[in-house]
Amino acid sequence: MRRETLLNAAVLLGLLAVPLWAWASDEPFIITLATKVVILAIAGIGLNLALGLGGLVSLGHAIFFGVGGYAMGILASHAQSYTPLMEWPLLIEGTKSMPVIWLLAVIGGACAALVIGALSLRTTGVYFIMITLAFGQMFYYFAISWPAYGGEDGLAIYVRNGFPGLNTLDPIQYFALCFGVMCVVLLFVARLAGSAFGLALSGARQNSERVQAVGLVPYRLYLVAFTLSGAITGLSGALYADLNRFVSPTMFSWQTSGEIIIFVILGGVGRLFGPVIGAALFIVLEHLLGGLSEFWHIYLGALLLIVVLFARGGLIGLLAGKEVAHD
Amino acid sequence: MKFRTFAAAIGISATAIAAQAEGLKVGMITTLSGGGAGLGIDVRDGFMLAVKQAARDDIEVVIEDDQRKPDVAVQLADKMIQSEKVDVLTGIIWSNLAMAVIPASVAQGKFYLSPNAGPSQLAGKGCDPNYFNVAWQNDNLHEAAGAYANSADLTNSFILAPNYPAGQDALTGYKRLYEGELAGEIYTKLGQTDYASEIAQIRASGADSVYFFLPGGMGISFLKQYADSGLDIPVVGPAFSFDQGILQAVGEAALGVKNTSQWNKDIDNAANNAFVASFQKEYDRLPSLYASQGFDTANLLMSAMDKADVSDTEAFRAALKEADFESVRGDFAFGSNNHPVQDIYVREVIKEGDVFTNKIIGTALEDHADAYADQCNM
Amino acid sequence: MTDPILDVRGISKSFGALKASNDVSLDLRDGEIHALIGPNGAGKSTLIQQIAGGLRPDTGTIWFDGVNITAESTVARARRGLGRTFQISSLAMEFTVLQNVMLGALGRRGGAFRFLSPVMKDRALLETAHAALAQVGLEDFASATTAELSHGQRRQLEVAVALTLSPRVFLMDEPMAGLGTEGSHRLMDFLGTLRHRAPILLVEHDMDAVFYLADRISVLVYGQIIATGTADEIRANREVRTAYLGEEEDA
Amino acid sequence: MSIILLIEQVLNGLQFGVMLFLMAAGLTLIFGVMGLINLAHGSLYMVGAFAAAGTAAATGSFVLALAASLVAAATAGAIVELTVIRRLYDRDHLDQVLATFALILIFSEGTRWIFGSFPLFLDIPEYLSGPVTLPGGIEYPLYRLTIILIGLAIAAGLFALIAKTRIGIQIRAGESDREMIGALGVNIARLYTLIFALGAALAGFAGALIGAIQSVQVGMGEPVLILAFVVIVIGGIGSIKGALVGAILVGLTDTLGGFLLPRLFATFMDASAAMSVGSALAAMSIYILMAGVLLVRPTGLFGGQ
Repeated sequence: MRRETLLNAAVLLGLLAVPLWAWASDEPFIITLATKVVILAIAGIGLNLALGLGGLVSLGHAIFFGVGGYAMGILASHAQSYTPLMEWPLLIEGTKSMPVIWLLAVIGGACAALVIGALSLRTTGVYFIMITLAFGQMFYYFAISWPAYGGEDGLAIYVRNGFPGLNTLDPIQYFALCFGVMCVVLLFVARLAGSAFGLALSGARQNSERVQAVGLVPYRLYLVAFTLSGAITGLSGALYADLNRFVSPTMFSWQTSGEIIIFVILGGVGRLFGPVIGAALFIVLEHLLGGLSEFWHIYLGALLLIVVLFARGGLIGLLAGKEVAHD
Repeated sequence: MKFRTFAAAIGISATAIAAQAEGLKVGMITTLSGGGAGLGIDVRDGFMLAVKQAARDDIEVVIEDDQRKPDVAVQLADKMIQSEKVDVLTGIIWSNLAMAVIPASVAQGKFYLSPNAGPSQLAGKGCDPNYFNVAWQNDNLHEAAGAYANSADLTNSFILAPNYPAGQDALTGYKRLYEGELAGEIYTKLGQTDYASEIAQIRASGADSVYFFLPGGMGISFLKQYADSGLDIPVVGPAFSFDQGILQAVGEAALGVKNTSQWNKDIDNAANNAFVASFQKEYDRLPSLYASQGFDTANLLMSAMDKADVSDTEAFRAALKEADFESVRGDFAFGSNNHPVQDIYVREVIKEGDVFTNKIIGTALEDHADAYADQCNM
Repeated sequence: MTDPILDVRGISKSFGALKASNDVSLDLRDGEIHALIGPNGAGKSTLIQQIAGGLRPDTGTIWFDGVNITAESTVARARRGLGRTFQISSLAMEFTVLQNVMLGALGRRGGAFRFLSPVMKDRALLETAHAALAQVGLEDFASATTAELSHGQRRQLEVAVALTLSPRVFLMDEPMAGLGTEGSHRLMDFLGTLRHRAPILLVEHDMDAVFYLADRISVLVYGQIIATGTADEIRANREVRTAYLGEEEDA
Repeated sequence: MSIILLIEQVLNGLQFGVMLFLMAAGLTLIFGVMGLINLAHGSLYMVGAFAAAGTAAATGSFVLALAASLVAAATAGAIVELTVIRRLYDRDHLDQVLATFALILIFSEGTRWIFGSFPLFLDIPEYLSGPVTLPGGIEYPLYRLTIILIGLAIAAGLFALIAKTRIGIQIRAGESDREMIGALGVNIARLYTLIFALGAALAGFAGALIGAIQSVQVGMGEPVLILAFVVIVIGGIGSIKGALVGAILVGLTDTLGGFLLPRLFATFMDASAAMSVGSALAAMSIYILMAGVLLVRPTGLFGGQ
């Protein structure tokens, strides 16, 4: 077995073991933190599909995170107040069922990514980074000043939404649910990376001219990747909103986009488990450094700088060595 | 797992904490880093000053920084409740963070004492017996400004606030008691720093007064630019833009501006005189509105601890509701919805030596409660 | 005589005042190697780009197998069977050799929108890919990373990728560039046999290779074709000698 | 709505645009010559404002404060270039974005550590305060008028620098062909440090000028930074002319959008709703403008291919 595979297995086991230990020793907050790691990891896995595999540096992934969050917030708030979402042309009720919310979050994230991607992918390089940032700002300002769903105050949902057969209010059960979702997403992305689509997308990232010369259209590959990426990040947004039982426009902010990129980089770009390790590292740092000093952002910045300048493969790169081309 | 405890930092020895068995544990979630950290630091310092002065060994305070992010605040609340097992939560500065944290916390049977934010939802339909607001309902200072405008014969106000819920509430609050006409009403972009366009519109509107709610840096920018525009229409604002923490940054531009506040350092009572002196001695700066609110919150809490044990929820709640403590703002009582009934003053910005500060010039509203109490069923 | 498979008719392309292509016509027939030579800056790259689809001519038409493809994109031309190799190796460097060839096979199949089945276990694609590698003699390097290949091997790989597309025409932009003598000779032998699979339009600086391989040669100077003919005809052409070969010798 | 009010708003838009240009010019130069995206440019703006506020408090002189902002920002820029930025030139954009994002964190919290969490004071000098009356009876603040003039003068200076001087030739050469300037015998490393320091000085100067009418506080740079990026993307990255046109366009769109949109909506909606919808749309207007420009011209108005 390769070192990276071993490392990945160790990460998964660790991510399971910590909350189980916390559960046994009655430290529910540790479970909450672990759940946060898992959910942010899903967001990162979504971004990594576009960024790592497709080379699309999107500074607008907070959009899809927020769209997923608001899908949850809007549906659940209507269910909470027993008012229908829409009465005409057809009656749509709110819901507190996670599967339905997830479905809508995925569809919402995908649709937003499809439209934004279709427009943004006409540009490349810095322009692409900036246009995705601009779309993010549009969503952010819209969410702040749109009074129907709380504006800047956001929306609070008093009770976590339900999943058939589980008590989602119990931290360990909600953790297990999110962990399960993450595994499914990981499996999906792993299959995707090894598929015909994955090969073509990765080829397009490395050399778009080459891909065109064999008769494939990079734009379409990128667009599909961006859409799938948005769908996954949308799903994570819904989970995150349910973790906090709260959504707000900060989910749309450009800092959120920046943080999702940071997870991916800290862990290792293009590595399947990069975002998982990155998210775990970020949360641990936030709590360790946050405990050391009010000015912990300085240390975070310094660490990020060191990783970017000197450890280009991220943590996985350090631990598992250079990426091996896989057949 | 405990990441940090500030108890040690304020001089209570670790052994004292270990010794107390029946004590009370407070979780303070407030903004200590990033934008707006000044407010959280003041609340924390005011609160801890009261705790230190009381020198009691049955109170432990855990402080965490929410970075002004609602999702972080929610997670910290989870941590406080689940891991730290605190009895009382406090500290939140911003309304949007309060809305994210308070309903869920009181639903889990914890007490919440608000040292700053007072969103209208929690004063009305969303009120809760375990939620006490020690500062004000958000509309209060704006209502007072409206009342002041009436008494000062201002009849044509131009009003502006950022386009977000607290801003919309602010203008609604002003209009609630204000009886004159509106020369204009503008919602600006949240975080906007240039108000040239708005000032031009004020100039063109023929208003006889300006009321603005622009917290933090927005207010500083507005006031400096307004002063430079040559407009001499009187400006009125809530205390937030004229508080000790930011007044020095506004400088001359604020001089003479009227603002409404439920507290000022020159309120003459024993508690306040002692507070102002001891705060200056401890931290080497003048206390702010936020520091006074933090100080009152701690004293309210400790007054209830003297009467009841927190494990007896009913009794502790009743003890809190009595508000039997020496408030630095003088008379203080809770209304039916656990929000303050208090006097709100009009202050004027003056210069004392090199320092810009406020002095009280009148009372805008006496024993003022809030407009949402009727909607609260409890 | 059969109709030419690739037929460039009177194309012109200007950048501002510079006429990079000036009424250029040339064709390519089955079974031949047609070399395009010319001094630096004569407009060879511009011409190749117009044929491949990267640039659009201002006037004139390009015909492929009897169809006017002047307005078609690079991708569409590739699908028709225009197999291109690049002047500077244009491969996915992080991929293995096999993956690069698989990419070509994927293009040949048309459409990469299969999301879940592992592509590297697709028998049909693997067969095409391995066959192409075998033809260029790279089968032993299938699992090597592309970045590790030597210059000459990358050239071979370029050709292999082009082969997976079963092209009707090869468009080769300086395949000998950067190869040593031995590598050049090996590639020359290979190209000599390749012309029977599909004709080659060859842009090349290496005159030995050109005169050894080409059935016909066209000479491009200042955007214009000044002569087309067999190697002997070109050698004998006075205009070419003065305008091009002479210059080359001076330089 | 009177014509005078409209003219005043156009002046406001112009003043805002000119300020954005000072930020954007440095960004676009740095990108054009070195190919670097510098998110930390906003931090240099902040450094300039803090240096000016500190100097003004110590000496009471506004001119000295402005000089201090130039020196401090240029120094900070040069230090950052020498220690961090030069390792990023041959990296991809992603690395640049992250490393300079890290610099923002370090700069912001570092400044807060040194100066505290409360805003600092910096005011307009006596001789520039108050309004002047322009032809047509428009009362306009003298300071803002001064900013417009200073900004335009700097713009003219920059154009002259690039068109006429030796450094300008090197900069232009660097934009078209990085290897060529090496071949010309120019010390590239020194040229890069110089350009970076120049961009930093412009940003710091803008910070000081604006600090006098806004609040000098930690985090003041980021909103301006995002706007400056919008500007250079609209104008075409690398083009000084594009930066100027883009800056004026963004300044006018933002100011006039916030002013006119609510009025536009008020013609067919009730006043309060129009205010809220109009200002929401106004907040998004420049981003809509940018997306629109990029859709029509994917490399901006004056960007090369």
